[in-house]
Amino acid sequence: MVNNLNTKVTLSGLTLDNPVIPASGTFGFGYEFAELYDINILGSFSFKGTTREPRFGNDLPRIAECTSGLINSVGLQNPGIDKVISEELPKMRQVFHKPVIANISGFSVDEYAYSCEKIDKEDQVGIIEVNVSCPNVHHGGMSFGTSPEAAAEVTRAVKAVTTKPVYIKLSPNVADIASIAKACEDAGADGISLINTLMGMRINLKTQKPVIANKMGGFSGSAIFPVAVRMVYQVYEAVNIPVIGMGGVSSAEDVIEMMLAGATAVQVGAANLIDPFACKNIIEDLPTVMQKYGITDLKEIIGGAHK
Amino acid sequence: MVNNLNTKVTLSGLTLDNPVIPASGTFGFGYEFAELYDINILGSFSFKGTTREPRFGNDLPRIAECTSGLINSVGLQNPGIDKVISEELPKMRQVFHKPVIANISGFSVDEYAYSCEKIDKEDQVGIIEVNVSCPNVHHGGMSFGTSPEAAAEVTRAVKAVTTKPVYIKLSPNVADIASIAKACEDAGADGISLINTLMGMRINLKTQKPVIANKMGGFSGSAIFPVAVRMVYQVYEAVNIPVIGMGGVSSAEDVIEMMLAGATAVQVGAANLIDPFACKNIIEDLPTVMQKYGITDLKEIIGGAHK
Amino acid sequence: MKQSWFTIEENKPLTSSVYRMVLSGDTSAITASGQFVNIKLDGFFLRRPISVCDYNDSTLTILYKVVGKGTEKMATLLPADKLDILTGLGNGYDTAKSGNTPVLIGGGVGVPPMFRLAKNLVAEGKSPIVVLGFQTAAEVFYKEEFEALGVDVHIATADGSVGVKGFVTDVVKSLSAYTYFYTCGPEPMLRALSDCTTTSGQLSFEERMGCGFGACMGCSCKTKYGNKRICKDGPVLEKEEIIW
Amino acid sequence: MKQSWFTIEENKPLTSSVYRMVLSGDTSAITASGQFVNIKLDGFFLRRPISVCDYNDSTLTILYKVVGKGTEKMATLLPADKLDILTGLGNGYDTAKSGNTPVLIGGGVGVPPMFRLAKNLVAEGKSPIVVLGFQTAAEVFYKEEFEALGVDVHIATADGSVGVKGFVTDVVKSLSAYTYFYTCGPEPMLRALSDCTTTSGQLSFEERMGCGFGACMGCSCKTKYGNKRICKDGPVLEKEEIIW
Ligand SMILES: Cc1cc2nc3c(=O)[nH]c(=O)nc-3n(C[C@H](O)[C@H](O)[C@H](O)COP(=O)(O)OP(=O)(O)OC[C@H]3O[C@@H](n4cnc5c(N)ncnc54)[C@H](O)[C@@H]3O)c2cc1C
Ligand SMILES: Cc1cc2nc3c(=O)[nH]c(=O)nc-3n(C[C@H](O)[C@H](O)[C@H](O)COP(=O)(O)OP(=O)(O)OC[C@H]3O[C@@H](n4cnc5c(N)ncnc54)[C@H](O)[C@@H]3O)c2cc1C
Ligand SMILES: Cc1cc2nc3c(=O)[nH]c(=O)nc-3n(C[C@H](O)[C@H](O)[C@H](O)COP(=O)(O)O)c2cc1C
Ligand SMILES: Cc1cc2nc3c(=O)[nH]c(=O)nc-3n(C[C@H](O)[C@H](O)[C@H](O)COP(=O)(O)O)c2cc1C
Ligand code: FES
Ligand code: FES
Repeated sequence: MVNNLNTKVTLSGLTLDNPVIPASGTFGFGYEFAELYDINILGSFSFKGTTREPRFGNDLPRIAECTSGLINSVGLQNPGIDKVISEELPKMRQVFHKPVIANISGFSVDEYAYSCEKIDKEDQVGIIEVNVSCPNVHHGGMSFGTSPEAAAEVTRAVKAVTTKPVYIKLSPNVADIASIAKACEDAGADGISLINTLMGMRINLKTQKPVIANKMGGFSGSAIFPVAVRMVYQVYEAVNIPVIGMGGVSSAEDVIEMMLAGATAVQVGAANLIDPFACKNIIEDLPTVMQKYGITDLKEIIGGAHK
Repeated sequence: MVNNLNTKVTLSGLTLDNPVIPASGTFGFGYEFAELYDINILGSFSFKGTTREPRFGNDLPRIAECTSGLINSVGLQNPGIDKVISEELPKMRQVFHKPVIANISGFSVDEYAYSCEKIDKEDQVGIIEVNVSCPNVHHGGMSFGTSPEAAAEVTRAVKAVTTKPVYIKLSPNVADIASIAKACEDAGADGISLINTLMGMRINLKTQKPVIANKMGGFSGSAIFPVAVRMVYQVYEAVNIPVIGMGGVSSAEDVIEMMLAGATAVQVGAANLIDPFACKNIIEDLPTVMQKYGITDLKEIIGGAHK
Repeated sequence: MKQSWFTIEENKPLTSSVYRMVLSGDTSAITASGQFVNIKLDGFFLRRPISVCDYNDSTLTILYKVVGKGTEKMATLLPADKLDILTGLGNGYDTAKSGNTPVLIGGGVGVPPMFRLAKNLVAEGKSPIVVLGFQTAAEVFYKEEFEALGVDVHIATADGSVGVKGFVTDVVKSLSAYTYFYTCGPEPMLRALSDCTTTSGQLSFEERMGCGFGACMGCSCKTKYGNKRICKDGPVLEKEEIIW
Repeated sequence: MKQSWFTIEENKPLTSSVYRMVLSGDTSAITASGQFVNIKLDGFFLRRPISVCDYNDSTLTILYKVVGKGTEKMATLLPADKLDILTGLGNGYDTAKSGNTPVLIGGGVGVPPMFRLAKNLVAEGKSPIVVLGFQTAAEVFYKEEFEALGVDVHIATADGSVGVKGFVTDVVKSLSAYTYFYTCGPEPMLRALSDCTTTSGQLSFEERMGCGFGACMGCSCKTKYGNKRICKDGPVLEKEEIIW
């Protein structure tokens, strides 16, 4: 009877077998996980945030444990767009045969445009996900994602040089997420991904210093789920483009809750780190949970909580 | 040997036996808890958010469970400033004999000033804590706490009509908490309390509707601790007035972590709801935990993580 | 109210989804039938409120239905496991108003508090009539236990597989005379009973709770006698004060 | 790498703060000494990385020191309790480079991985020399177990209460000859060893980890041979590649 269930969803013309997508930075370029299971069962995956230049990232320690979550300050460690294209994508292609989501970061508008233009030419890229949570080095270091204007500027610059759907990935560290999403939509974004990590900090009582070398970092994991659901709900009301929801998702129930809030697809981040089979388990549980709640076609519940 | 430990801290001239303070909205006017233990062991407590008019608050359900936290949308249910003064405070005085923190809310600048002026005359009030997380009905409903100007305006209006120390309690649903705290300090605030709840939402999979009648609500509990520590740290760097830290505190270790981040005193909210003895346990554990980490005088660790 | 640790003595299914749990511990804070306890479960932030079904000096009996993750977890607990429980919560039923032949109506998981109430009324020398409503025969529980108290027990099932086919209201309407009513169950049932009963009575409500002991205002509702917290001023309200 | 459930067979203190836990389960992913496992504990988000001390087809032995909430929790676990563990993590020590008489140096909780390494070297017909460093006599563990392998065991204690008074480096400097070195312990010790050893060697590092299997870049460090993840490309690094 599970046969009649439809888990397919469509993001800007791209149909995914299911809405489950490992989130950028928690799934590398896929091949670590491909040793564990056939990752082609995934809807897609968002690869490690890539920048124009290679980056080592921040000093160690980069990880702090929290109640129901963790803080990371990896600092966008990646080999740079050229090596991603020449070395990582070929390795990825060996193990993943579906369109992938290219996660691109930058520290200036030009840098975003440069990397996106390059990645746009890669056949396997289905969607370009532009992470605007990075500090804008030309404007006092406030993140692009905290101002509607800056987020829109990045969107326009990227759209001007690309042909593929562009999703802007928003930071939750803002007062009015809807206005930022709307600004991106108006600037031509094809979709919105949210949320990135909340800014957080832990202090080591023994050393009396922040646990993370960089002091603050990005807080994610199940703890942030209610904030993520709320923001997905608000953005769904504000825009007419698809939303990819994420933040604390760790079960098939969470996927459904995100979709009811308004997500067309759902990313899973921190959960992959503590359970490498998290996405596989979620995908396998989905049919049972759909049946439990009387859902036969997943795409029909998108935004269901707004009715 | 526990005898040599000093847990006293001072907030704007008011010396507390210890830094542990139940947070507004989770301790009523104290007498429910006074049935359980002698609440005079507390540093102080912040009473239920009080408004000019009596308020029933929001529709039911008002509570949703989250991983390591809860969402509440009580909606500032309170009998109004006059009845708080005529009925609640006399009852409170029977069971609590130390200076108390008066938590005041409002929906316009006038309303804040009105209530604060009245409560300022009450002998037992040691500090007035002004909750600026409420929507500003005169300005499209955005919370006073999301703009430095609006928060400063409330601060000035309250300071003009009061004689007691005024602490502004900030909302965490902002991009730049430091600038808001600074604006309050510049407007004359004597201290800053933070954080109030994060905006969150849960959806009931059975009904496909938000769990909370009001859709969104305030998310708090251990899950939000890393966000709170980060904001206390940022505000401590931005201002020269004392900070009362809160958000997810549930143990003596958490109290110390908040103080290292920069808090002079620490409030405990959601933890009281699931463990009515939470504050008592924290106070009793403090000496042991201080010894474990080699702390003899609590006030000396305030802001210790900034060194 | 008291916070203390209880030890599970028994945790067994009565039907496919309703379990009885017997716990030993300090029950001294429990003062009336219709009160509830609030149970902390590992891995869940909020406690779970469950009515007192019965108690004596050192044991507490609760009946619970598995409806979500928390009650699912409860069903996996084993004898000797320990639980942190707040006891003595809520006002409970007032038996002083019952008259000689009150009718006690429990629907589904509203049945448990009726048990101790019936026991108390019998002990007071009264002759309660008990009406229990379920969906179907397989879901019936505690019929024998009520009968063992020597009270008159009527069962209503929606599908008629046992007892009267229909609702508890059908049974109540058919009763020739009763002096008062007490009830607990789903809100639509409470409302229907409020409408069809010919006497005054007490109704027990459920609400999502933050604290369960009056501190958070998470469960406040409006009544004709002012705002009431279901957890502290309730869960039992008088028919006359309820605003539907 | 494998994820599977292990059952605790034994969990006993060796000193006031160091415990040995023996677990039964699927150890097939473990391929070398110096690898580690990553343990999920109820109530904690991140797993806890612990070195493999020893293993056979169906059992795994770990030694851990109680230093925080997670290891405190581990110390309370009982035989028959089950743990979700990722096994076969990290590169482990390469015994091919050892020569005939390598010296193995373990400091504190760096001692455990030396045990399986010594066992493997002995099985390969080599004659490892073992140097174990502790603060004081009361903290010494596994001395007899190493001796039972038939290897030469030297102990150094900071206070001289047993063995040589001083550090493991003092012992190493006094050794007449060794062909290679392997070590695990606190970073200052590793650095001192890197400086005072006269041969090449392999050093095992600790770092705070997000995943433990190479996915998150939470543990990356720079080496002369490029960026390496302590969890996947380590925890064992060659003396020559380390940037101190
Ligand atoms: C005063 C009172 C007495 C009760 N007595 C009984 C009883 O004797 N037997 C019994 O089986 N059930 C009883 N209930 C209902 C019981 O509390 C819920 O079934 C239980 O909390 C569900 O928890 P869950 O984790 O399985 O469900 P979930 O839906 O996963 O719970 C999510 C959250 O919602 C709350 N919640 C869900 N349903 C209810 C509900 N009906 N009432 C209040 N909160 C709810 C939970 O406590 C939790 O905080 C009573 C409720 C109240 C308020
Ligand atoms: C590869 C590797 C092998 C290890 N082998 C052993 C061993 O065999 N025996 C042993 O006793 N210890 C070993 N450790 C150290 C062990 O992981 C920590 O002592 C343990 O994680 C502390 O957990 P806690 O909850 O008690 O401490 P807390 O301080 O409460 O932990 C908080 C967080 O910090 C992390 N953390 C704290 N200390 C360390 C540390 N030294 N290294 C890495 N993460 C840390 C924890 O994992 C957790 O995420 C090893 C560490 C690594 C990286
Ligand atoms: C270790 C780690 C690294 C991350 N790296 C990136 C990144 O490179 N680019 C990006 O857009 N988001 C990055 N994120 C954010 C996640 O993609 C995701 O938005 C966030 O963690 C919330 O989801 P979660 O709660 O499921 O983890 C990272 C998160 C983690 C935990
Ligand atoms: C049920 C509930 C009611 C609250 N009511 C108020 C209030 O009236 N005024 C106020 O300033 N904050 C109120 N708060 C916020 C708390 O005082 C506190 O700032 C917040 O919950 C974060 O702390 P916590 O994580 O320890 O709960 C309320 C919180 C809860 C859970
Ligand atoms: S649940 Fe807190 S007042 Fe009723
Ligand atoms: S801990 Fe994740 S890559 Fe090493």
